Amino acid sequence: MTTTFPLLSVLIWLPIISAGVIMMTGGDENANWARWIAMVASVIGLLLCIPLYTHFDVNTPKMQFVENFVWIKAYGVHYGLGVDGISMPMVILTTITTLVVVLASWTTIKTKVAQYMAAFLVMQGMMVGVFAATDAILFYVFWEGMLIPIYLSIGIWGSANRSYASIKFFLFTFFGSALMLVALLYLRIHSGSFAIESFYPLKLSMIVQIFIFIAFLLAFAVKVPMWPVHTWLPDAHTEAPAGGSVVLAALMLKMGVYGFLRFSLPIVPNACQQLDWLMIVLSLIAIVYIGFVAIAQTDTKRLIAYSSVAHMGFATLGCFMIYLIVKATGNIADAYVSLEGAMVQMISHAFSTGALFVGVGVLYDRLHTRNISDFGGITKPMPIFASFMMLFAMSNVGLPGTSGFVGEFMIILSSFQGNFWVAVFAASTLVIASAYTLWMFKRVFFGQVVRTEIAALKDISALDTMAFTILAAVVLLIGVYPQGLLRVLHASVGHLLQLAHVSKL
Amino acid sequence: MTINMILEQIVFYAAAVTIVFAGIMVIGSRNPVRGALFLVLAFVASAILWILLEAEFLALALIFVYVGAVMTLFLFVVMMLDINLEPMKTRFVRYLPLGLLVMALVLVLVIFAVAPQHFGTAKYAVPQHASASYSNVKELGSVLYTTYMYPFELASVLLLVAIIAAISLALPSSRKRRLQRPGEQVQVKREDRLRMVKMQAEKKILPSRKWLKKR
Amino acid sequence: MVFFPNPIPVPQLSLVLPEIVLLALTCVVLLTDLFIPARSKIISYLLVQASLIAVAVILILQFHWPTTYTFSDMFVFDKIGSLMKIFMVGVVFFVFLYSRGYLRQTRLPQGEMYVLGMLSLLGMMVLVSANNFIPLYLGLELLSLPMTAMVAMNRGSGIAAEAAIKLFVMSALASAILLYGLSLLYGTTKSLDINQVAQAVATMPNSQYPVVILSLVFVVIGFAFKIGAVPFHMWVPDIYAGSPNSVVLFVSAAPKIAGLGMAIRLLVQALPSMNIEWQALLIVIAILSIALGNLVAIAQRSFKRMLAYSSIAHMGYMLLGLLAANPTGYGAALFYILVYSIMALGSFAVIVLMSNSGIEIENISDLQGLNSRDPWLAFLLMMLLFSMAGIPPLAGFFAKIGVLEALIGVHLVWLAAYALIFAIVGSYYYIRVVKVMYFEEPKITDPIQYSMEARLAMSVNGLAVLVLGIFPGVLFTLCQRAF
Amino acid sequence: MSETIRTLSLIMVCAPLLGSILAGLFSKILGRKGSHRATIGLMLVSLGCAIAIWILVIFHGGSYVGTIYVWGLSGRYHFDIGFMIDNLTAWLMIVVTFVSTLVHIYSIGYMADDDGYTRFFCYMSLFTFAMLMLITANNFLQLYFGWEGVGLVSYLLIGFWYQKETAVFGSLKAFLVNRVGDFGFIIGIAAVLTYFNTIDYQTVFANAQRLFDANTTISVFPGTHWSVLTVICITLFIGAMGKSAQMPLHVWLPESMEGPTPISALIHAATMVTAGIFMLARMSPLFELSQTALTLVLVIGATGALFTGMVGVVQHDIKRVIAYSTLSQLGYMTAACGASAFAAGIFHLMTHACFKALLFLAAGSVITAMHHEQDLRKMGGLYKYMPITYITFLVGALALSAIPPFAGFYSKDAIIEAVHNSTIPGHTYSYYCVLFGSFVTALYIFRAFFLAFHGKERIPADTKKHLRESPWVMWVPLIALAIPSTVIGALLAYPLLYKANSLFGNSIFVLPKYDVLKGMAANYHGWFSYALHAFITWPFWFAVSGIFTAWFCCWYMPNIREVITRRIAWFYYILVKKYGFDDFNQIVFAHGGRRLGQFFYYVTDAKFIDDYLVNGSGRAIQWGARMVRRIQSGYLYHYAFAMIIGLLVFLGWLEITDTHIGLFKLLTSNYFTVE
Amino acid sequence: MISLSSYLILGAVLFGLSIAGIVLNRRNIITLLMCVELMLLAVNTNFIAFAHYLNDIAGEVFVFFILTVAAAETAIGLAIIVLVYRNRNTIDVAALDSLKG
Repeated sequence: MTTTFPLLSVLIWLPIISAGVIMMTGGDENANWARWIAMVASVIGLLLCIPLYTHFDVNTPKMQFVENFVWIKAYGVHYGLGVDGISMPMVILTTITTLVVVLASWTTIKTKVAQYMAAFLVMQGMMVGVFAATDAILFYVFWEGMLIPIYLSIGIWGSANRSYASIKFFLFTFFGSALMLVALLYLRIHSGSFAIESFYPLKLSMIVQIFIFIAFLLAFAVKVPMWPVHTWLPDAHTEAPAGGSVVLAALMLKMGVYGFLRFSLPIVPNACQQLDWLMIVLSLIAIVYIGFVAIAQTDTKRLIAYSSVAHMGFATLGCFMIYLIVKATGNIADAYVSLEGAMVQMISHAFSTGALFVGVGVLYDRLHTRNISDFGGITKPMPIFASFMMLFAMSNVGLPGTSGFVGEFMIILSSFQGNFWVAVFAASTLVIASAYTLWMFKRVFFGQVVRTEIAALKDISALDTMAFTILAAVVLLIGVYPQGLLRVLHASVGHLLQLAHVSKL
Repeated sequence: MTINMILEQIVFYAAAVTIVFAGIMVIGSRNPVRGALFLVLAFVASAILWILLEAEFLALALIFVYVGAVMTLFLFVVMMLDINLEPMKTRFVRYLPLGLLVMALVLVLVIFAVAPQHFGTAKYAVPQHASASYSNVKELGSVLYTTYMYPFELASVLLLVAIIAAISLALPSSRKRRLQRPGEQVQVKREDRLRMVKMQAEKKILPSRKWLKKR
Repeated sequence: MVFFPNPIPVPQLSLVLPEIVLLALTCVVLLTDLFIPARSKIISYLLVQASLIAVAVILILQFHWPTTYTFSDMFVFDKIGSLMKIFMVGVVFFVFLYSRGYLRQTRLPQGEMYVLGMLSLLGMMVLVSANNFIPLYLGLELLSLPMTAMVAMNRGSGIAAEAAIKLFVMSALASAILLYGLSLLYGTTKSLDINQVAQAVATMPNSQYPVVILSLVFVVIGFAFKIGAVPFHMWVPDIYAGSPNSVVLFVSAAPKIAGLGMAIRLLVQALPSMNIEWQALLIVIAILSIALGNLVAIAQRSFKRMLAYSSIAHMGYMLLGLLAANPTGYGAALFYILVYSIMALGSFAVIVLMSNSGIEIENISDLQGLNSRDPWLAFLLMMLLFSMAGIPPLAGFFAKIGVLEALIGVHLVWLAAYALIFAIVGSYYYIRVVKVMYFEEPKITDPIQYSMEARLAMSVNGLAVLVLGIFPGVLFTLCQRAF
Repeated sequence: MSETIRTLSLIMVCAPLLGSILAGLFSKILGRKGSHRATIGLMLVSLGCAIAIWILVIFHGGSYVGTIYVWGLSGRYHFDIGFMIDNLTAWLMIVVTFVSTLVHIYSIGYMADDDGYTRFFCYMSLFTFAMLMLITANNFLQLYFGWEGVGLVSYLLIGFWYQKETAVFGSLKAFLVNRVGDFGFIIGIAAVLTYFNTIDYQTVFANAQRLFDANTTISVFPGTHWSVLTVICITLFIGAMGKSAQMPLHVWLPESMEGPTPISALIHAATMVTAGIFMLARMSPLFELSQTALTLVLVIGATGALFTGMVGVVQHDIKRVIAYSTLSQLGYMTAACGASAFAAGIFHLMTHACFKALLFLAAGSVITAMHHEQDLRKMGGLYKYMPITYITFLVGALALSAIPPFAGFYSKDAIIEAVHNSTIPGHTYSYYCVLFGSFVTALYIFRAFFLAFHGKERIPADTKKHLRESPWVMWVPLIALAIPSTVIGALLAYPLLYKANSLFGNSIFVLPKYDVLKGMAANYHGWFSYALHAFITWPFWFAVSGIFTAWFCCWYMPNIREVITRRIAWFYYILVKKYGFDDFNQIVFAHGGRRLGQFFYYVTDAKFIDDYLVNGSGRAIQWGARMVRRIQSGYLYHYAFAMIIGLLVFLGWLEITDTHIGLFKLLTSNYFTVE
Repeated sequence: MISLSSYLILGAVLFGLSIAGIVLNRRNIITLLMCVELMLLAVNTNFIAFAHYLNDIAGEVFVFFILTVAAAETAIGLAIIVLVYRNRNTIDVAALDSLKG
């Protein structure tokens, strides 16, 4: 439905304007002002998502809450916003995550607080922009513009090796998206408009489709990240401050998969079909190979970072299994499970991994180390914290009842329809993911308390508890009743599947 | 072919050969003073050619402006600066093949374009000689202040620039100015730029850090 | 008695009013400056700025006038020229504004600098509105000779003198090459008037083709040298590194606009029918410029040198628009160069302002911890650098979009991809500077001192890339409509 | 009626969950007492509901199949949470709630001075919830939910004492091994979804025959054509192997004994580990259609029954002995399922739940009394101090050894006989395994019994001072379990196994050609004659000889053990090493996996991709930059030269190439036009 | 009859010579400047020849301006050379390499 109230615009610009206001609070002597403004802004953002969800019409794949103005006439660029079933959950996800980040950084960030909060609010606005943009250039503007605040957040508030990590992150993602711009411009030349939907009916020859596919692939694969362009992620996640890691894991990575759904599948369906084996193989490598890599980690953040890669492998697998499934069963309706599984997997991963990063941030803030071997027996002094972490670890492992299960379950089930071995490799995550997650959990949280610092730890503060409770509630809610999420997806996923199976040759 | 034509050809070729020779000498002479003098020769020979081309005013201007002023300036500067010529000797010969190659290439490529097939008499007939009443100066003058008024004004501004620039550059520098001295800059030592200050290290070490160090 | 055999119409002086005003006021400045004691140089400064404002106002008021030729068709008044002139005047205004403190501190001769700068500006203005090879050449020389003098103006500096002599010799060489090309063009087309040349070339018999090709190459080189594109770029880094900061500020921005103006006059307007040929040449030049500029900039420690190489790369990007050889492309190139002039101006301004305290800031490491010393300045410089790197939503991004779209419009997709891949390489050195400013702690913690108006100007300058990034439409449309 | 059952089931399932939440989140408010009261109260509610449902289902023929809520809809598939309450479920939930309730009560005493008291009750209730979800499931999703849920709680409870390294290790191992099983299980579910297009039991079972008739095959490896049903059954059975600790996925169960003893009783003896057996019975309509799968089940089960039991003989930890016994008994149950005697398997499950829980709780009682000493070598002669424990343990041991008329006899004998009568390939081997197994069973349990309660007292002096019978909260459950351990065999053998229309109703499907129990029913003439009949059967005498051997070696002539051990040292060594499974797993999987991970990380990822490719390209660019930088030599003539080179190249290029078809065209041609 | 191309070839030769001179000259800057003058001479000759053969005064006018500019240029160039010499005490081209890289 269309409302006259520019809800999406408000969701984009409110945080950005708040960021400006925060910057005006000045130095760290007014840090609490900055914190409170950030908090208020993010809570308002979250509240604004309620009408977004309730007024969302689940029966139509059309864009809703549409806003469309000419932005730059000379370029033919529109300020076009709108959400469908695929992007709406992502918008909500963004606002929740920002609130969590604000809560989690309340005490851990002590220097340049205003700049920090501002950076994250700008990120929020831009991220919503990415998910809500219906114009390719607007999308790209947000997509790339986000690099600036996140680059700064890693670089300024990161840990020892932050410069390297931030530059690596920046170059990697910039590298990926450069060619996408060429593809978008190319499409625009032929469709005459930058509206993403105008690219859908475009007829493109196979070779052109493959080129565009590769351009998109680079952009999105880097963000997802897919093997072998994933190596920025462990560094960036590890060095970023807790909030940065959360935003990276919870949101940035999703943009990649979102890109596949919004661009690759509907714009170049034939190339996707042609190259789906590549995507599947890369996804499986992410799941299995990266899983093993995660086992070998000695750094908690790095381990979770690698686990992110593995989990996102599921999301990409879900996106690209659809062709095999339809080929095997001959029924497009069968592919829903896979694609919706991918969506659920993305959202679930955001919460569980985000929460784990917040958790590691809590520990890092107190013990100034991330090495697994420096921990041990954390449960004893911090039982509440440990319980939360156990929940999120279990979601990471994909335990039924938590959100992590839903996506994996759906994707494994549907990938069997496509190919037996794909399902087998995908299902191997059951063992591998639990191996690395729980082994780390064991070494960090269980065992004897050997260090006096650990024995002296206090359990998490009320603010942290609040942040964790929000995350835990969502994790459980999605795990127990995913239909609440799935129902908003159906129409859009169905539409997407139609588009992805229309030959454009 | 009239005698005039023959004469013209003799003059042309003589002047051309002179110019080329002078040019070679300009490049090749070790002493810039000699180079400058050969350049004067080239200018004079060119002036002859220009007269052949009925550009008397410009030919004279070339002599007056170049030979009279510019080259004098050159010589003046050359002599004012005490140039040590010794270390420069060997390089010329070493790079001669390269120079010749470049020159040959340029010549081939350019002459290919300006060859008679494009600019021969077939395409560009030799114009009739101007009548005796023809005045190059008058001709030039009549357009210079009318059609070409705009560039003429610009040229005057250019000369103004030259005056300002030359004066302000050549003016001896005043004492108080802060200067860059590259020699000193190059020889700067790290002690000059960075002062190491001994400070007492922070005493309070976080317990966890200590623990980490122990490992 | 008829002294003038062919009486010519009186030129429309109103069209040339900006140039006339500028020249007149320059002379006034020149004269007054002589009699002003060193302490009161602010008078000449104010005079200079006032005259620039006057010129700008005239230009803006004239902007909507139709395209007109005057001075026996030697001067053309059109939108391209007006737009460029407005920007050039504006840029020079800012240059003087930033430089004042620096000039005072370094005791460079202020009056001469202003006068030479204004004369150079005059040269640029002449260059971009030339419709005949003669004013074009004169404008070019008028642009570069004062610039050369300015580079050398730090009379006690051997480095500056070295830079000046390099610039001088190279630009003399380039001028000579250009002139040689023009002479051949003149020979084949029998005219020096740009429109007539265009007509002649279009109707030229095939047999003359090699000659035009030859002259084309010479002309392209002359122009490529002016904007500093590879392989005619060699002077650029040395001049940037060797000149006083305020001169770099001058050299880096406005003359590039004039360079594009020259290209438009010479290639687009004089040789439109040779577009396939100059397109090919420009492709090669652009490829080389983008690669070399971006690559070598990485290896630089000096901020000035780095920006010099970055300017080489940016000229490559600008050429991408030009070589599309259609109005969209020209408009995009124009937009690119205008945006670039703002970005270059701002980035150099930062080091000029930082040098106010008397120490010549030139290395990247001198920017260490700028965020702690002056967050606002750091923020502005960051915006400028990200804009140069082409990150949205800053102006540099839309500039790139414009040229790339033009490029893809003529099916040069591979070139667009190539350009973007090197943009990634290039982004490295920009973000490295951001890293130095933001992620490192300063060695010197003194706040940076500079005047209020410089701060204001800097803010305007830095925010301009943001505003132009969010609303590039107006300027872009102006650029497109100019063609 | 079905509505009533639905409501009751909901209450039954949710009550423990509520208890768990109360004990978990509000323990600070409730306190220790409040927590256990809440959980036990709610467990009693649950038990009551279970009994009510049982009555409704068994005696009034009620049943309920339906959806509680839609978990997810996707495409043409729907995933629900729902109940399928039939006879099988009814029996199982009685067992689960009954044992759970008793263990809850018992824990009040056992865990009395533990820090994690409320946490313990929280976990136990949570476990009960998950287990009930598992058995009430009407579709594979919920089955999997319960399946993993019990796995989680098992993990949490094994690692309950999280500061104990072995406990934490055991929990991790348990979880991982279970996950290996789940890996197969989820593949099985995926196969079900793929070939039945639904994961609802009813539809799946209804269509199984059709699928069998259609002879649908799947090509797992290129060129092979395996029956889909076989693939489904085997993959599902892999899940059961993990959960029910069948060889070779049994390795986690002994380690799980690191958890508190009530847990061992509840989870690792009575209920969770039998989930696999339940699943086999539940899936009987599928398994019956695949002989290959049945053979596998039979052979794996029988092998486990014998060989894991033998390891129990050499254990010194009283709990480990019982743990290996559990492995062995699970083998029996599995073998029963493999022999298509699903009813016998479930029956044994029920009797086993009683007597094994009894044994564990009794052992727990001993352990508490001994101040958490579990080593049999430090016990002896305990019968004097703990009479109730002694007697109940004896009852349990007799039931386990299948001595008539104890419960175990009826179930186990039926299994051995069923395997004997089976016609499935592999039944002969299996028969000898289970038969000899009965000797081993009696041997190890009575070995433990004699070592603990009889013979010389080897108890440390300070322990001895405090040695006395456990409090009532502990022995009441013992007695409450001892009674069914004694009687339910006699009571239920006929109605469950041999009656023409058994109390399992239609919930278990057996093809007539495999129906071994039907043949055995002819020989069953009441519980007493069946018990008497035992005296002329092999299994009985094997068991008796087992008891005798145990008595001889452990009480009568304890020293002979040393001699025997020395004589068959190699065999003893194999048994002590548990056939090398643990070492193999440790080296190959744990170590190997870590090594592989390290290789992938340090070599492929960090070195190759990151260092060579990523940073390498960065370095290459920097190197290139430095190289190109040299062109800028600083010499004016080089600059001029560069310019002239440019001039020459451009000139040459343009003049030499035919400009209208040459390089320009190549550069500017339309590669990317839209066709 | 002297054809136009004869003049042009002479111009070309001069042009080539001066280019060679610039490449070859690794000595003082003065010679470099002289080479540039030579080059301008070539250009001027071209223009005048064209003007003559085309019978168009414009070429000659251009030459007029080129001469003017060249004079101004030389003045500034020499001033800079003086400056270089003052600061570096040499006008050796090979010594002017403190700016590079």
